[in-house]
Amino acid sequence: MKARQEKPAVVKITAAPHVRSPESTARIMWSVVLSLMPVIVASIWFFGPSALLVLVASVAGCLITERLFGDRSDSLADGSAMITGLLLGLCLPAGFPLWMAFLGGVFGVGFGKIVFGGLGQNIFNPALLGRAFLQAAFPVAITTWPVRTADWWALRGDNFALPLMTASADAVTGATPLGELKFSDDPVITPLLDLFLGSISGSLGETSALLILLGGIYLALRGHLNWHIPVSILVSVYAFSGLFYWLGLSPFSPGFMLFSGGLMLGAWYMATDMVTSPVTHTGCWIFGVSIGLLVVIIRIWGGLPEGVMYAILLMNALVPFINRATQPRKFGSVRGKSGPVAEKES
Amino acid sequence: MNERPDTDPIDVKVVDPSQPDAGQETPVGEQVSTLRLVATLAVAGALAGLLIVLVNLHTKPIIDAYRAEQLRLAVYEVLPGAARYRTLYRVDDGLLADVPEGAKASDFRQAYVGYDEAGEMIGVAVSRGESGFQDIVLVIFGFEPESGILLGMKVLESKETPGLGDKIFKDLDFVDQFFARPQTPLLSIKAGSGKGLPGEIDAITGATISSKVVVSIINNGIADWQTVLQEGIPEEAP
Amino acid sequence: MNDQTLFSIFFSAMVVNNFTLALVLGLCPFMGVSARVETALRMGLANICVLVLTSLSAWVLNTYILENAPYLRIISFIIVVASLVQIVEMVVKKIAPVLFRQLGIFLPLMTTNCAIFGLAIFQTNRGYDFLQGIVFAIGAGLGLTLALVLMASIRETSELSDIPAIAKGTGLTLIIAGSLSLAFMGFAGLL
Amino acid sequence: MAPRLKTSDLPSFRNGVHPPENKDLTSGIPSRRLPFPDEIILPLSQHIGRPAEALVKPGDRIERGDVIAKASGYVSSYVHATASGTVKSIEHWPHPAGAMQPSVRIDVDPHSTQLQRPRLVPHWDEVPEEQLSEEISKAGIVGLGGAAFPMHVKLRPPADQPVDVLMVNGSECEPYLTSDHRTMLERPEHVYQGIRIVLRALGISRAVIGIEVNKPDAIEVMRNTAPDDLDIQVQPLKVKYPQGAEKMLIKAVTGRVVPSGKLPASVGALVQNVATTASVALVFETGQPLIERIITVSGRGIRQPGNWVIPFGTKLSDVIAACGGFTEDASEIVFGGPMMGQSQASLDVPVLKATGGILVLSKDECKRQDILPCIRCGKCIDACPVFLNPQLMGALARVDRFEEMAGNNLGDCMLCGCCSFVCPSNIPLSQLFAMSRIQLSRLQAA
Amino acid sequence: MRATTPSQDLLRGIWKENPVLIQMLGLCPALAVTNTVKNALAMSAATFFVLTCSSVLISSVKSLIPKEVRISSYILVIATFVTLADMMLQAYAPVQHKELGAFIALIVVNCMILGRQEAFSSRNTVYRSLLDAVGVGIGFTIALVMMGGFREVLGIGTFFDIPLFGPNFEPWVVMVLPAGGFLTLGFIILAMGVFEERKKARQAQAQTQGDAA
Repeated sequence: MKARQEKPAVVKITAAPHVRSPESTARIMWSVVLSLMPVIVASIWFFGPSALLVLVASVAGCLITERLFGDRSDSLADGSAMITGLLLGLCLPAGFPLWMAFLGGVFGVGFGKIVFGGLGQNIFNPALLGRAFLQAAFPVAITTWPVRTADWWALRGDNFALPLMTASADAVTGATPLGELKFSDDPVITPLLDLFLGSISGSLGETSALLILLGGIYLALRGHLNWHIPVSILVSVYAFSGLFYWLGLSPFSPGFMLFSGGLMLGAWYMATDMVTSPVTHTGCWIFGVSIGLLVVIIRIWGGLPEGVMYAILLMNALVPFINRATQPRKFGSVRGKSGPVAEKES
Repeated sequence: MNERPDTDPIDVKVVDPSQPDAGQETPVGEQVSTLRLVATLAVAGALAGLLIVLVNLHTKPIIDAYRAEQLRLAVYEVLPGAARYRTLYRVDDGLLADVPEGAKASDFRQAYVGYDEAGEMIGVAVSRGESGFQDIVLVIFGFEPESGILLGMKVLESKETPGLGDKIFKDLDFVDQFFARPQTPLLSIKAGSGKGLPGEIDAITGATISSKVVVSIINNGIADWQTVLQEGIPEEAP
Repeated sequence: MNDQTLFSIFFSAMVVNNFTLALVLGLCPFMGVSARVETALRMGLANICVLVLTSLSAWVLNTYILENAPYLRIISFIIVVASLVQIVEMVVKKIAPVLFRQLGIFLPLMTTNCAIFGLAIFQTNRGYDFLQGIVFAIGAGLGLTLALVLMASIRETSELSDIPAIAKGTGLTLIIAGSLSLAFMGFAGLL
Repeated sequence: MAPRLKTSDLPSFRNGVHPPENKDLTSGIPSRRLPFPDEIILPLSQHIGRPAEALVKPGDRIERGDVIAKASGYVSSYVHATASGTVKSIEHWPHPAGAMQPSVRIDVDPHSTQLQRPRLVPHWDEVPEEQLSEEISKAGIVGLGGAAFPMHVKLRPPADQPVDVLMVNGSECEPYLTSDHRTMLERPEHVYQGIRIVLRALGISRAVIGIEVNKPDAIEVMRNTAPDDLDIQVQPLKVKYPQGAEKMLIKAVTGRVVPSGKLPASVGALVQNVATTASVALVFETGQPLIERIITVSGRGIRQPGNWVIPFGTKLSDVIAACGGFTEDASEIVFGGPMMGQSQASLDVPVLKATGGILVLSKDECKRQDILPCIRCGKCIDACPVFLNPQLMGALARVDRFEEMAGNNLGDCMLCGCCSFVCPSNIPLSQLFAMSRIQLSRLQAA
Repeated sequence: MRATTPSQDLLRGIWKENPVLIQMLGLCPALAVTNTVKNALAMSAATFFVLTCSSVLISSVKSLIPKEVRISSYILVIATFVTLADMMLQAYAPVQHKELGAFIALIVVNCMILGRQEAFSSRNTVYRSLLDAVGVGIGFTIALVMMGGFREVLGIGTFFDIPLFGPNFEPWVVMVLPAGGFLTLGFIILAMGVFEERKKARQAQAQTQGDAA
């Protein structure tokens, strides 16, 4: 017999399983950031340096809040605060005062995430909550959509308004295609191709449906987003808006509905936030179809031109309930007998 | 005293008349007669009613006077140049100068006919409410029954978003558009996109719905009242 | 006089002007009884019953008794609400003792639930007729139930999270309520 | 090697995961016999059920194959000497399951030929069926798939649940492990003989061998050597973990769903591992009880991975030494497969009957990141082969709400590790569930 | 009952057992009408009036009320005073009355008031009940004015109608909306939580130091 071998220097004692899939939360988050890059570049291409400034401000708001109040000292490394910042920035108009964008980030991460216990524990999508706060707080500034100007370098509005102060209204503004069709008595209908490619006014991320679609499909292929959600949202928006259009109740054609406003960004990037969407596939379908219906209702009959944000937030609130209702039925459960019990009866 | 009191609201405000709490001084078993219970409540109720009626007697005239004053101010505001006005009641699509026997004034919709110094009729003011962005928007406006010319408008009640929808009464540029507009129906358009038509009202940026509601109230209100008014306004009692 | 359609009254009371999230009424049960979904649901349903009865009684009072004494409204309404709650309690106890035990102390608590009293006042101020009042009560009750159940399911989920010590309890509940209220603003302008 | 079969429209079960297989490290290496060590440690508890009762005392001379401990009840098993020598002591010794367990220490006689005592072998075809299971019990045969359930218990299904099909589990879904694979390649006749005996013991005639298609050569060998006199079907299966779990295998092959909390017999099926059936054949061929098996020694932390025939009781250190020792970056030693196996802290632990593999994983193979909070991605729900909600149960476990976990079917969890495997936040879900079960039983006992 | 001194009766409700911030009672008015300091003050004044009058009245006639009907009697008393407050406000402060709207009537269901009657006035002397009511009333006022101030400053840019930031101020409209009410109170409670935690940490530190010595 050979001499007894020494134990290796580091012997790990861990529980099974001893191998893990290469997937990691941080990796998922950072690939979302990566997939957003084309959209970000496009928004800067369309709206000039203002777009970059707004994005930087909202990202800074999120990152600083996360760093100061987050429960883990390395919580910036998981990339979730970065995503929140980017997504928030993408649903703001280019000429938005930077202090407001920063405030939105602080609110979204602080009240939307950290109060709930940080990563993975929030109920509402932090970026959308920040956006909803800004919409409620500064309704005029957030609906001031600058139009493209010839001079790429010019600022598209008053980005540098002093904190707490209002933006001086000297920007050249235009209505978004949705707002135009909804509130104008003599609307100009934006061609679908423009909506698809992004040569329209709107928030930074509302511009190019094509790029968002590409980023979303990339994520879906890599398994970093649940494709059930965007697909069910888009199908449901198309179906419901088609129905109402056909019934003559709505001025929006289904195609227009699909590619205008924040629907693409919302469906592919906001609603699919894993933390705030249901955990089961059945739940995801219910979630997606309901978002679609709410979007159509708010767009057609609501007081605001856009309803994606509210539709997603409302359904976020329902997610715990959906999760309760769509528990998987255990293997070999006898038909007719009760499946898993979500919570103990009080 | 040092510990934080129980913050659970349930514990603090349990109100259960059927289960008297054991800490009460009255020993259990000693039944109070039903008569006394009823008497206590009756006395308390009577005293309460008395007190309220007394105070009401005192405050009612003040409140009524204030209301009348508010209404008077509103009518004079939407009927510029009016010196006095009288109230008409709409009963079954006709107008009466007085409330029918046995009915209450508040059961009927009212129109206020305004007259100038010379006793000439200037126009009629009516109020109307419709659903706005948040809740009902109540507007009083004056117009000439024959021509349909809008004389003036005032928002009486609105819960529209502060800082945005509330501009329908706070933004004087918007309000001023509703004085002496020759053409009705009005049309709400996006500010700056006007084509020079006389009925155009520039909507408030960001509060398109609220602006549209005001316009809609006036258009519908004039349509609603014009025929009734054109039937004839009852003569003024001497 | 009020010429709103029944649907618009119903829908407005339920979501657009949700009693809890937009009018800030009925907060005591909202904060206190929203820890478990089952309880919240039962509380909501009990509320609907009492609201409908209140609406009915308030309409009767307004139309036949108080027409010349509006200044006695507050006192009569509160007496009506208090007695109603008492009666409902007794009826439930007699007919469905199981349900009574489940509702426990929540029934008597309804006396000081401002949503119920508020309903009577609003209905009077807006001049709803009999049918409008009932529809208003059902809408408001469903809205109340919706808010309660949403809050309860969110709180059940959050119970499993590492809520920071300072936010445990009321702080978090208020923030959730604020967020829900923000989300419900999306319904503004519907109708 | 035969080409891999097409995987589409192969039978399987819902959910499950695809861990990297890493079987090619050892699948082509024929099994060799490990030299007999100086010392053998035989724990009295190598199976599910009550520990065996020792029949020897220190100083006794024993031969290979002798009974050294007898079953102490119905659900218990015999233990045999796996090498000739002298009983040194009966004492507590490190056990692969963690705690110290009473074990028989045997000083192996370095001069012995290690032949077993000659023994009368009952002819399998002539003894009554009940005696077959009696013999199997006396040979100490337990399930070699990992659970080590005494085999004779399985051979006597309840009267109201007659078994109509024997499933032979050759799927070997755990990554790295190739011992079943090698058994099928090298000893197909033993596998079939064992099947024959088990079928007779059960009084039925139908058997299905399920083999994952990543072992095309095994499928081919089994098909080619299938005896004509038996109703045997070799069924290729989709490669998916945990294909080898009893309920998953039954679902895949027959479409029958074993009700929650019930045994496979309730749907008329009985599952045996290929290695177990092969060892049954030996009992009736040479009289050799269960004293050794093929064990895969693999992983990138060992210098010479391979398949070895190892007598039970051989200490881990001896196995490692025979395989060339550790590499520089060896970091974790696991008994069993990487998905459900148990890591070992001591090199003194002996190899047991159920030890199908010994893995020495390098740092890269068992790389783990820090545990992050759950992001409710739902991947664990998609992975769970018994359709539980690991996400919810994990959250409940974190706040010690064990009773609610029981309400969410904690009892149905097989601890297969699929949820832990897929979790992007590296939450040790199956470990939490195992711990919660212990906590729960304490609560219920209290 | 715990034995308390008169000063404790008075001070207790102001901070340590603040009805809104600590006990979470009377939240509806605290959230609904505190969009400006003026409204908050008007609401507090009306509540203060009702609370004090009811407490004094009930503690003085408590021996006359049989316990079976005590809740009904309290409600009757409170409703009476609320009606009085309603009518007086309408007569003498019509603008505030319109701003507060139905919430004046809703004082009657403010559980804080009924709670004080049940928990204190019905078992204590007139003098102590008065002190208690005044204390709780002041506590309520402080909480409401705090809310109102916070919301008015950010939401309108004024404090008690005095502009603070000049004409270019961008109001945070959300603060005067219901959502802002929830968030403001939530924020105040979080801030108090931070304060409380710090205090606790300091005490713990002092404790360990004391132990070490």
